[in-house]
Amino acid sequence: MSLTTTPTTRATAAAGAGRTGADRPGNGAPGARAAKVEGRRGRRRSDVALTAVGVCALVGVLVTVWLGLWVTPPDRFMGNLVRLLYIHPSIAWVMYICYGVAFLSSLAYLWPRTRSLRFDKLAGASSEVGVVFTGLTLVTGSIWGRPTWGTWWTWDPLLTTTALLFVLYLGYLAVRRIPGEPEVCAKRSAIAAIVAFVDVPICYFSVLWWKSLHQPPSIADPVTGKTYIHGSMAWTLLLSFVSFTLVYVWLVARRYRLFVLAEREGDEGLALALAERRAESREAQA
Amino acid sequence: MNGYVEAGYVVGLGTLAAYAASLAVRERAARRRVGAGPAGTPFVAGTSHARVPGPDGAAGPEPVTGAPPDPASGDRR
Amino acid sequence: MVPAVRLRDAVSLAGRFPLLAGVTLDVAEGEVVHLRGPNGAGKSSLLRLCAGLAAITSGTAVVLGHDLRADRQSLRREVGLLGHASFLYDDLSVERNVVFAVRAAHADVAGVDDALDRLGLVGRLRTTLVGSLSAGQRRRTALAVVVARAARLWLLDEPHAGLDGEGRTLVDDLVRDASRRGTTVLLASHELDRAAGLADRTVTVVGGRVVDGEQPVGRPGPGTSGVVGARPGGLDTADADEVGCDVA
Amino acid sequence: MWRDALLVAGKDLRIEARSKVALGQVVPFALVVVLLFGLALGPAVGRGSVLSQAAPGLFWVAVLLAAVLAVQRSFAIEALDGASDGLRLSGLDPAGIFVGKAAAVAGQLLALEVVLAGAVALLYDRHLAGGLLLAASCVAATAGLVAVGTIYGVVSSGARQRETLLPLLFFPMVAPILLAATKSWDAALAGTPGRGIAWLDVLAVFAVAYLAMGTVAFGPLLEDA
Repeated sequence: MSLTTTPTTRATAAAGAGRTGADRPGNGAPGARAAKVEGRRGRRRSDVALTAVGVCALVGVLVTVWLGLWVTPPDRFMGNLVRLLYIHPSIAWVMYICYGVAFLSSLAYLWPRTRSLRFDKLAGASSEVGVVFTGLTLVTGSIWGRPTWGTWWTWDPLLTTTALLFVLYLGYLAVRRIPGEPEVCAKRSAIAAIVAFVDVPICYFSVLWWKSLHQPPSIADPVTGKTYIHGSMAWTLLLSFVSFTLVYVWLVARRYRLFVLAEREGDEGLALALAERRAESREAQA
Repeated sequence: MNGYVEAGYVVGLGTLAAYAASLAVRERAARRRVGAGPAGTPFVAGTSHARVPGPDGAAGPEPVTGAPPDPASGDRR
Repeated sequence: MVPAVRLRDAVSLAGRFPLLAGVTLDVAEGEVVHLRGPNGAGKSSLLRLCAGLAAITSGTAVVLGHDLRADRQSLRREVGLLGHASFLYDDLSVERNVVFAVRAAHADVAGVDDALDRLGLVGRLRTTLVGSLSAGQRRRTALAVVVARAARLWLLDEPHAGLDGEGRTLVDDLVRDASRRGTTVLLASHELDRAAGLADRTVTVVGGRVVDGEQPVGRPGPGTSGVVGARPGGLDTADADEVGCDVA
Repeated sequence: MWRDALLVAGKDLRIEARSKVALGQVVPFALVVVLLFGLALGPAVGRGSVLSQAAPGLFWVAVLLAAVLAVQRSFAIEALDGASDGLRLSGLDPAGIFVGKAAAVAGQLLALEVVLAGAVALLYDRHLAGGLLLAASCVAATAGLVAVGTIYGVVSSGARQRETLLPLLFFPMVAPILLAATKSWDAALAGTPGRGIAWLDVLAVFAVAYLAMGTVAFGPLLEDA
């Protein structure tokens, strides 16, 4: 019935746990040095790649800002407010990537064949970045909504669901902080991520019905603004999507590295504690 | 323009910049802590999993009933 | 023959602290083993590992034929753990507590009465809420659970603690009876003389490892299969299996 | 699994019968909440007043608040005197534990809903029409609530700050339940039960999804706690 009672699942899980250490450089006793050197070189290469992504992201965002604020013309209907639409949809888009990645990597962690703490770290990094982007989606949307709709907030299905997403994933981040052994925490968080993710469509459709059953949607969806866009505006929007996606990649990679460092710190602590404990017993034996 | 647009850009990009900066700060602090540990402790005794060295740095676990996962064959994923 | 407990370099962690730092231990079926060692040596953790509660991080552990790396759950019905905490519900009566534990283990409820009698939990005490019991009575109730569950492996953590003179003798008798029926007993205790008198063998645990007495008496070295250690009045394991599930 | 579920539910309900925490604390708490809403939105009563209009929503908010307490209590039982290990040590099927604990909480919540519905009808002056739809949505909503509550109950039982973590996890998750149950009650009370059926479906889908998820996920979560 449950995952635990199926021996095969557990067996593979154990085997999986046995290999989780392998994603760190220098794991395993023999040839540790060689692996370490190789790992260091690998890290340098990934450092370069990361810096490149960072630079691209920064340049992309700056160009987007330049195009968005100064080059593109004001919109026929929205006037200057259209300029907010060069950042708001792309931030919302990144938010979806964040949660999508977090969900998929949680699944990958739970799937015995792909079980690896890498996926747990990826899920953690992606969801934390996701919470930041969700907050920004809400804030930028609200700032756009105030002059457009005349209100900071409306109980639009998309907005309501986004707000719920924000608190749902704050809860998920809290679950991630429950102390415990890495594998235990990873499994718990992965389950929590999936439980939360399933709630999102249910939320969305409930709120959609809630609205439609009561009043016809009186306000246009913020995204409909795109229909009127052409020329330089379209290019700016496209650039914005690309560069914010790069920002996402860069942020997640940095956050991921932070997880790796924390893990390494924990490992060093454990190695010390283990050595101390063994010294204790060796003394007693002697 | 009209204040709203500027506010949106400042809040949006400012928050991202602040978040990126906080990541950088945390990473530096974490590196310092890790570096402060025993110099370059390889994670041999690392969390364990694969092979915790025996009492005298010798033999790992000896196979008992049902072969334990062989650390050597553990794929480097 | 598969030994009741077979640990090889078993490491068990609590967060990032190694409770067990590589335990190697063999316990033959029907053996009574006394675990000794200073506070924080890992005796309780060793018992928790054998009960399938603590996870094993590296090494191997096979208890009652269950590989703990693969499955810790199915083992739990077959062991009785007397821990520092009593695992009892304060708002249930003594009898209800024992009945629940026995039902949960899919054991026969018929043994409950005898177990309660044996531990001196008679008359009004049976219907008393565990929350209003004294520490000693609570301990006795927890012991009654272990007895009534008809476990194949008893893991007793300081079983004498908090009991009166009569209770201590009772514990000794219970352990002897159980061992006569072929139950394997691991017993962590600071009462060295008392425990040594009960046990076939004393194992010393220090720093999360077994430093002395890994092998059953009369067995040469690790990995060698042999017969149950010589013990006065020891039953053949085949017999033990048949009798082992009944409570006097 | 069903046998174990029955055992666990019986144990939990027996403990409740002895300790009377739900009866003596959770139900009074929910009544206090209903009174507080009256103070905040009153004092006008009668048809068309804010209280009467909002009665379904206020009822379900009170139920949600009480549900968190009930779930917390359900896991506090297990944490007493190291008994959380006891649950694992017992050898019970985790799916059975999930169903049993959820059923016990559901039983208590349903009883609470009956009392609370009476209080709302009385204090907010709202006639309880469409009894069948009311009852059906109560059952479906409660099933969803306890499913999510029990999943997150065991998740947060591993945390030291479980009292604060559980509400944070629980309330956003059950937002659809609040919405659907309120709308369904709205429809029933307004005498148009036809509109409530769709909401009943939402409640049922939610309940089925999370009961299924809990049965599968409870084992791994319990092991890790």
